[in-house]
Amino acid sequence: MQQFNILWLIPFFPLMGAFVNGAFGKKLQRRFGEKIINVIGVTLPWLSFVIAVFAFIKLRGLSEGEFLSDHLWTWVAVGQFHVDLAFSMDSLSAMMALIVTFVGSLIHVYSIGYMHDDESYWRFFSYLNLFMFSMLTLILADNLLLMFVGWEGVGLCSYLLIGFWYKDLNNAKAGMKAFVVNRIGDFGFLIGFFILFWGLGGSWTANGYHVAGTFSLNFHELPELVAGIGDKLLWGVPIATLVALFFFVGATGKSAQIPLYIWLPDAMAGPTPVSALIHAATMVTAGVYMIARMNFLYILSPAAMTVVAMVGAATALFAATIGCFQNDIKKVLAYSTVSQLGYMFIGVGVGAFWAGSYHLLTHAFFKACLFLGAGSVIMAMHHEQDMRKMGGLGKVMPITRWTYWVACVAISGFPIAAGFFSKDEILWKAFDSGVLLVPGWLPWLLGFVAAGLTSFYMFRSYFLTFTGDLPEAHGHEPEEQRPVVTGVLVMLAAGAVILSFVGLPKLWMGAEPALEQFLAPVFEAAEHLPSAGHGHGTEWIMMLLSVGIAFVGMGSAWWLYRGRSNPLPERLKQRFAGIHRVVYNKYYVDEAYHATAVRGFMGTSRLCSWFDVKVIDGLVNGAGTFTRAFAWIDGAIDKYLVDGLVNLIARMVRFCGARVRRIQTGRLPAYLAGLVTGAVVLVVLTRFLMDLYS
Amino acid sequence: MSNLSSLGFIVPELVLGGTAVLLFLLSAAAGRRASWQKLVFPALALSGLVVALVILLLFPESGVSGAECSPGGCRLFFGLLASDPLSVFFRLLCIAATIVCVFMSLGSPSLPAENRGEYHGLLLVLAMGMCLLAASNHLLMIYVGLETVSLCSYLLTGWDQRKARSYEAGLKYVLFGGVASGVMLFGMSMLYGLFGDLSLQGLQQALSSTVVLENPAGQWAALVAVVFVLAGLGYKVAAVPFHMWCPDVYEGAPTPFTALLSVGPKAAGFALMLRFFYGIFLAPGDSGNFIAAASVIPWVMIIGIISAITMTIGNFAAIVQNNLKRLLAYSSIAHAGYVLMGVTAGGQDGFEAVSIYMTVYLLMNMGAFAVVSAIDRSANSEEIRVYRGLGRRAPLLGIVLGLFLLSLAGLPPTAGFVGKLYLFSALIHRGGYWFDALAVVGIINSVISLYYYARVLKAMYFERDPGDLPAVNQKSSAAAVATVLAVPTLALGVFWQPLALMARWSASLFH
Amino acid sequence: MIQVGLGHFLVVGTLLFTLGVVCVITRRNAVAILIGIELMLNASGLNLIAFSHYNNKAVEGSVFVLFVIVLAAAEAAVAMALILAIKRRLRTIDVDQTSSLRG
Amino acid sequence: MNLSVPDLVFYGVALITLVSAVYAVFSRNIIRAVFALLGTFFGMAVLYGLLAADFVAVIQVLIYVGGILVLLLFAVMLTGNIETAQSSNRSSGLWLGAVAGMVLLALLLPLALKTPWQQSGAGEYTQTTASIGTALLSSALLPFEVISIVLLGVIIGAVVIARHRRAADMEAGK
Amino acid sequence: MPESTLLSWITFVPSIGMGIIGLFLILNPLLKIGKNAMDQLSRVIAVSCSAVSLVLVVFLWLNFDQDNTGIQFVHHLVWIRAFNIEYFMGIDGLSIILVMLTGLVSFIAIIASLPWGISKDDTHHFSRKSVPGYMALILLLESSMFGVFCSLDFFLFYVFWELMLLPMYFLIGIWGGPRREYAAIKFFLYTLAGSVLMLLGMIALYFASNPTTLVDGTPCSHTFNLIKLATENDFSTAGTLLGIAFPRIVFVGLFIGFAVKIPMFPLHTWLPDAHVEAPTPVSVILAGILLKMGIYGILRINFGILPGATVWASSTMAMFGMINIVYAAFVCMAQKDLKKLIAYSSISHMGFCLLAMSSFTTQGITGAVYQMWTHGIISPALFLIAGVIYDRAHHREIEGFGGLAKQMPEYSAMVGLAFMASLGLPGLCGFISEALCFVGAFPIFTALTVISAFGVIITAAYYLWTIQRMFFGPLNEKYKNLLDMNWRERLCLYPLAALIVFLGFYPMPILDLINKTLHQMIQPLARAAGL
Repeated sequence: MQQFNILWLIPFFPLMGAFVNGAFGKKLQRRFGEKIINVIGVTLPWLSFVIAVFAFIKLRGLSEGEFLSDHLWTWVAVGQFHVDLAFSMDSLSAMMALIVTFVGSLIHVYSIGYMHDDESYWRFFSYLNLFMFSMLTLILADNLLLMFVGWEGVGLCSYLLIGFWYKDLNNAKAGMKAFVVNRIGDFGFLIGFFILFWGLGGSWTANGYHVAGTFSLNFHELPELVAGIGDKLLWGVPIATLVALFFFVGATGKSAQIPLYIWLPDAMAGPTPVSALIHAATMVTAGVYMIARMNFLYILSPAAMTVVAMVGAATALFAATIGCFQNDIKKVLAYSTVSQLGYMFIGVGVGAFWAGSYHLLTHAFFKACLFLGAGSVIMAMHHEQDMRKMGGLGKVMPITRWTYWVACVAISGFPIAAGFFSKDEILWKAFDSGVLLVPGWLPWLLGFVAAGLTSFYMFRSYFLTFTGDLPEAHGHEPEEQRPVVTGVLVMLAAGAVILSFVGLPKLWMGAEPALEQFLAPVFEAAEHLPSAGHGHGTEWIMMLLSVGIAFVGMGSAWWLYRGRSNPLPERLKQRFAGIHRVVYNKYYVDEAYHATAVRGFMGTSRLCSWFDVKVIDGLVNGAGTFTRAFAWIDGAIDKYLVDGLVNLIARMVRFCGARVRRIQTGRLPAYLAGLVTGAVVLVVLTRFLMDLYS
Repeated sequence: MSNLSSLGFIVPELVLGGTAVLLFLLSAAAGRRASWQKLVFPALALSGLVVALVILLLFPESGVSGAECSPGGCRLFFGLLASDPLSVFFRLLCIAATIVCVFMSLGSPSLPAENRGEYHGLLLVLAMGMCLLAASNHLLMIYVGLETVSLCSYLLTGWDQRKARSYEAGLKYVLFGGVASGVMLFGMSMLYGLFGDLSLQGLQQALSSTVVLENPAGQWAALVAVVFVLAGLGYKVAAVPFHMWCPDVYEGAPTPFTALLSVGPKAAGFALMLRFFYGIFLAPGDSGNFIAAASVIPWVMIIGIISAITMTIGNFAAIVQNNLKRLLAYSSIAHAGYVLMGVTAGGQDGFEAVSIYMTVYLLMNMGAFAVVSAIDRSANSEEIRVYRGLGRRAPLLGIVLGLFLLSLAGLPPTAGFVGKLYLFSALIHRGGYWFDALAVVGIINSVISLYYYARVLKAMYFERDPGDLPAVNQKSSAAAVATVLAVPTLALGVFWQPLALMARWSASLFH
Repeated sequence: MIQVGLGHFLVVGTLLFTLGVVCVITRRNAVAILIGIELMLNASGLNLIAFSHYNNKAVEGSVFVLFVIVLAAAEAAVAMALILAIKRRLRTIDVDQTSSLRG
Repeated sequence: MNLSVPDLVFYGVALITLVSAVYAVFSRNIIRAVFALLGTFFGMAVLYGLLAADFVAVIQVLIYVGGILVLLLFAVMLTGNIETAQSSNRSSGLWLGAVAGMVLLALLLPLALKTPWQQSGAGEYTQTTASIGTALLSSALLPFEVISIVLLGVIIGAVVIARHRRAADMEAGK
Repeated sequence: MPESTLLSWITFVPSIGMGIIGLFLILNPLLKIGKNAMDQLSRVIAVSCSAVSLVLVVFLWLNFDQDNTGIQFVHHLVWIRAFNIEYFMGIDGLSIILVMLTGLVSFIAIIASLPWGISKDDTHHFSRKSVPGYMALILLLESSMFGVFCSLDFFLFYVFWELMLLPMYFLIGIWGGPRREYAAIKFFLYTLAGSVLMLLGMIALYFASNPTTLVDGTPCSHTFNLIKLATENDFSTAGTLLGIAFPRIVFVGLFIGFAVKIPMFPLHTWLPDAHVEAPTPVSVILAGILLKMGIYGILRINFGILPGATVWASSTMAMFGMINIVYAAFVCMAQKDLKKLIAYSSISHMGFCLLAMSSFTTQGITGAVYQMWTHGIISPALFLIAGVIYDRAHHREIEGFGGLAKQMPEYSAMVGLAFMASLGLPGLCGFISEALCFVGAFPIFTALTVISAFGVIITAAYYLWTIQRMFFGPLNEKYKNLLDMNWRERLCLYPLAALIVFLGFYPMPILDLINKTLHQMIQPLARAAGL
């Protein structure tokens, strides 16, 4: 472990930016205009990129398995529960940090153009910086709890940014949806966290929990501790599996996998740079990163790995099918993101952690590129997002067009761009894996089909947007965007191509890909996973197959949508109207959720509050119980059910009081009768009790 | 002890009686509307009371020292009276209560301006009667004492000539009292027949030796006799089911006298109750155990039941009252129930508890009635609605009444809480299922009671001043009395060590 | 030889007492109630005297009864005064109608 | 069975006492009730006599007949005419009274007969006046003195209340 | 134990202030001070007195030895010898943070009671209504709260505990909202019903305690001294009461007494009413401090004196804690009144304490205590926030607003921060305590903890939904000229906000204060529980 005392600056710079812009941005913007906001909001992320690069170089200089660490202070220390506020950087987090700082900073730059003339420009950059801070905390945290800070922080920021234009209530709702769904995931994360913590330091037996062992949450102590977690059980399930699955719940929430993916498409309500940064490049990959980070845990539990891989594969295919039928360009990209994330989960699920991470890396570039391209298109179309109303933009905005094309090529998996190598590595590893409880070809098949669909819908969007003739009825002609925008597009597109070289397969080069070597120390626990042992021949065939399916997809898109002239799609739509409607409406999943979860949830809450007012207060209200019975009959519940202890007194006691008072008639003979009978009754009663208790 | 040698112990009573006679003579001599009466008679009565009080305070030990005294105390007048710490303590209480009443009576419109001499004379006779009652140790003396107290009370209840309800109250009181004493007398006669003795000591010896109680009829007879006697005592302390005179009489009687009535005779009654039951049933010696007869005549159980019923009925009835005076009447019934808890618990703790509770009860209850009287003088009504906005209109009276009510409800740091603390402690220390259960009943009741006390607080502070209410004179004698009583009510709540010591001494009979 | 014994007198006393009680419970006229009270007192007195006589307690009972009688007289006087007063006020001594104090 | 004279006297007198008491209790007419009481009181006096309490017997006659009874009569006369007296004798609640009476009898009568009362032979018939006098000046001195004061106070108080007439009438007048 | 009168000063300085105000009121006929001058005067007195207390508290904090697990700053005299009652003030790590909290929150509450920024014509506003009485009562309240946390003699504790009812009753009843009388009496009756049970329990403990000596060495048959009750007595052998094992019945009695204050389901229904009707500063104190007394009492007395019974009852307590969390959270969803929502969220958050402390793990109990502290600074912020909007819009119907974020950005940001803190967002202090609570409770009550953790989702849902309904969407035209926060409100809110953030990242200053004491405290419990 190597001290590196400026590591904390990486998250700190954006935090400072967020604070300054957030606290004073409004006045600053009013005084000095957007320039000053840029100076703060855009420069600082670049600064942390610079630091990240330094750190990266320093890290390369270190020997195998070493990592950088920066301990700030003891955060929480209660008994065995000791957590430091400390950052550390190993190869995995270095990669992530570089992605986030670089792509993030680029998108900041892009935003200068995109958010131009927005009245709360300052707020946007403050949020964006805050997001950078949270994301970097998530990445650089050296323990689970601190990671969770970033984990929820990014959720908060995505909430804020999705609802950035809160005047439209739908945006706000989308933001809330995102946060709550994420919270469900976080719930899983927390539970996994608890089980892991106590599972390490002790064990549950028939007669309670017993401490035996050492507690830790530090990523660099966990591997060997977890390895020793052995066959401890909780609720009759191996702890490793339990933890792995709960963490995966968290991952599905954050990374939009089935069943929690529903928030991501709605999240497109946010400004496009946000979609690019948060909902494509970085935040949504946090789940993948977390599982990669916890690889030593997952390899202990084939069951968990199977679940991860299969959920990933299913999501990949499922989202891809939806993507084929969307007309909103951002929706297409959104579902493609979900689908691509599915690939990453296949990767980490089958134990190819480096491949998953590699796809994460490449995806960050080409998907950011796609989103930003879409963004520039949307700007050109004056915030029109429906592809059916586009077309022919290729002529007027060449840069956007070609960058978009490159990105499409990359994502569809043509051997010239990074996307191919990452995706193909994943598919091959899936096919070849021997750890799953299901045959490896199953996830492969799903992924394979999804790959075809991917290239189909990506090129569909490309053709619909850029080919054909310009539609009429525009205020003025759409034109190419400012260089801050196009420049960013170019850099990202370039990245999407260049990054191939860190992942050229062993099959070609004969040596492990550079990235794999770089990440090896992090994944050493996963090195010796069993494989199905297929030969190189098979691998070649697989590679060709996936190239082929990519061509099929692109070809069909070309055939159907090139120049927007082919009437076939419409006819097909008529022909298979039923299927189309179902898929177009995303299989009605949202509606299903609303009908079940949301409805039930609100119902419960209403029930509880009714219970609170009527029953608890009502029960205290002694007479209430009876009156309620009647009240139900004549349907005037509220008339009778007043809440409160006061009404207990007022009802029950006043009732008795009135009775007692009635005795006091004011008529003396009654009193005298009372006196005498009272005496006699006392005698008899006493005698009775005596016999009773003797 | 012979009559002559006994005289020394009852100097206070002699002073009271003498002053009373003097008052009667003077008022007979004085012209009916002579203006000087207004001051002279109260002054005279007051001096008599104060002298009596001082004598008691100066020579409290005169009860327990002296040649022919057992460690427990002295039997005076051939055993008619007992002079012991218990009697001394309660005689002090009774005289103090009367003093407060005399002060409250100054200028009270509910008392006719004339006949002040007779009024104060009767008050003094009443005081004397209460003292004797508290000390009486013999069925004859008990009867005479009770009648003395009752007769004076009947007259003073009917003293307010403005309101017919005063006469009505008096009439009800006299007839009810007559029946009650008749029943008690019958019970006494049966006791006499069963055990052939009239003095408590004689009864106790007879009870512990006699064979009468082995016969079922004898058991029944003894039970009936005890319950009938209890009827007389219960009527004095207004315990259910002998309480029904209480609300009407309290409401009808002139407020200053109601204040006295709600405290003095009660105190005497409780003293008598303690003396009667523990005098009869407590085995000789310091063992603190009861004699075998107590198992045949389960008076502890009887009183426990009465206590529970009394506090419950008192509170429930008080909830629905709209007249503060009547509300206080019912609350005083409830408080009788609380004190009966102490009687039930018995022993050192029980006696201490009763003594302490009656003391604080004197302060807070008479204080509350003093405020009622003060308001009555201006508003000429005791309805709760004339108390609306009192906190603003008469801050002093408002705060003082609030204090008394909270004390009656038993909230710290007021004297009332101390009283309750001792009562519950006595029960719990006594232990045993039924005693704990009784304590729980008491606890519940004290919560319920808060509700109606809080109603008054609400009227005073939360409700707006309707504006049509007459201004309150905060300088009336009653207001002064209330203010003065408020001080110890609070002080004793914060530091009651002296009171505790006195109470312990008063219970020393049962060391 | 006299056969009449303690029991006989007690029976008379008991009957008188009961009559008194019935009287005070049933009669509405204040004076009548007073009559009932007197009966009860007399019954008790008879008991006392009987007991002290058959228990050979010279005059104990007699003395007690003397006080009872005297106090009964005093009580009757007080009652009379109040009855007169209330009669003047309410024009009735029917205790059913003198019930303004209630509740 | 041979009844001695005292027995006959007892039974006779007891009968008179009870009958007149019953009449006093249940009579519709308050005046008659009061007069009936005369019989009871005299009967009581005789019974006292039979119990060797001659002094008490005399006092009974003096105070009850001469005092209380007269008071009662005055009261009845002063408090209006016979009608009100009659009308004020409704027997509503009689059933309650009956029940109470029955219960009370059922409770007390057996006791009166079955209970083993303390009996150490009847005392002999002597002049009690002297010994009562001694008692009143020795063992019963205190109550004796006390009730003297009480009586004083009570009489005065009663007079005062009775004297309220003027003020009362002034109010009642309007 | 070195003697020190510091605690007595802290406790009684406010009541001295009350005395001064009262003195002025009594002497006013002579002094002839005008109404406004009188109001100003009493405000000045109140602020300065509670400021003095606050300063003394800081001094206390600086001189507190956090490595000493014993009682510190002891002030120990014999009070009522006849009943073996002592005047025994002292603090340990458990009480000091609550004393600090009391000082801080009371001060803020008094600042929040100033009319500064309330328009002159708003004469019905509580800050203008019979001010001297208000200030006197709030000072009395502060005194009694300090007293509860400082007193180590059960009787003294009980007196302070009850003393607190009165000012609260009047503050709600006189200065409260439309249904104030109802709310006040409800609060009064519930709390009294609880505390009388406590009284019985106290007496029972007293008479079951062993003979010992008073502070001046005189022997006494029984004792109220909480420390001695805990250390020198074992009640597990004390026979039965009402047919139930002594420690258990006493535990239940005391527990119910405290549970009303927490408040624990189903004894909680007084809280929403009290909060809705109470004026803002009173809500602040009620939520910030009064609710803590329940937990404090259970920890100090039930846990300390009756470990056996505590273990016996632990799972039930945990169950109720879980119900509190989830149930109250659900109820929150359905609330329409902002203040009522916050009130229910308080109930939910106190559930964390209940759940966590009944696990007897170090983390659990520490979490519970730290949760008291965090909730003690978050909930005042929340209620202040509710007050801010109520002062402007004169209603709190969540549905009635909308789009306020545009109109009152600073306020919205503050609300956001407070809500996020309350829903346990990492990086804010709420998270630390909740995490500790869950971590501590988990190994013992796995299932319950999982269910409770589910409540966190609901919490997020209702807070976000509230934000959305109040602040997002188009601005409600009615409110297009609402003003943003004024300086009084900033003065109250910013310190709390700063604390919320600071303690989120650096909670150790507080944790260090309590760690040692609590670790000491749970030893007997852990032993009894066989952990």
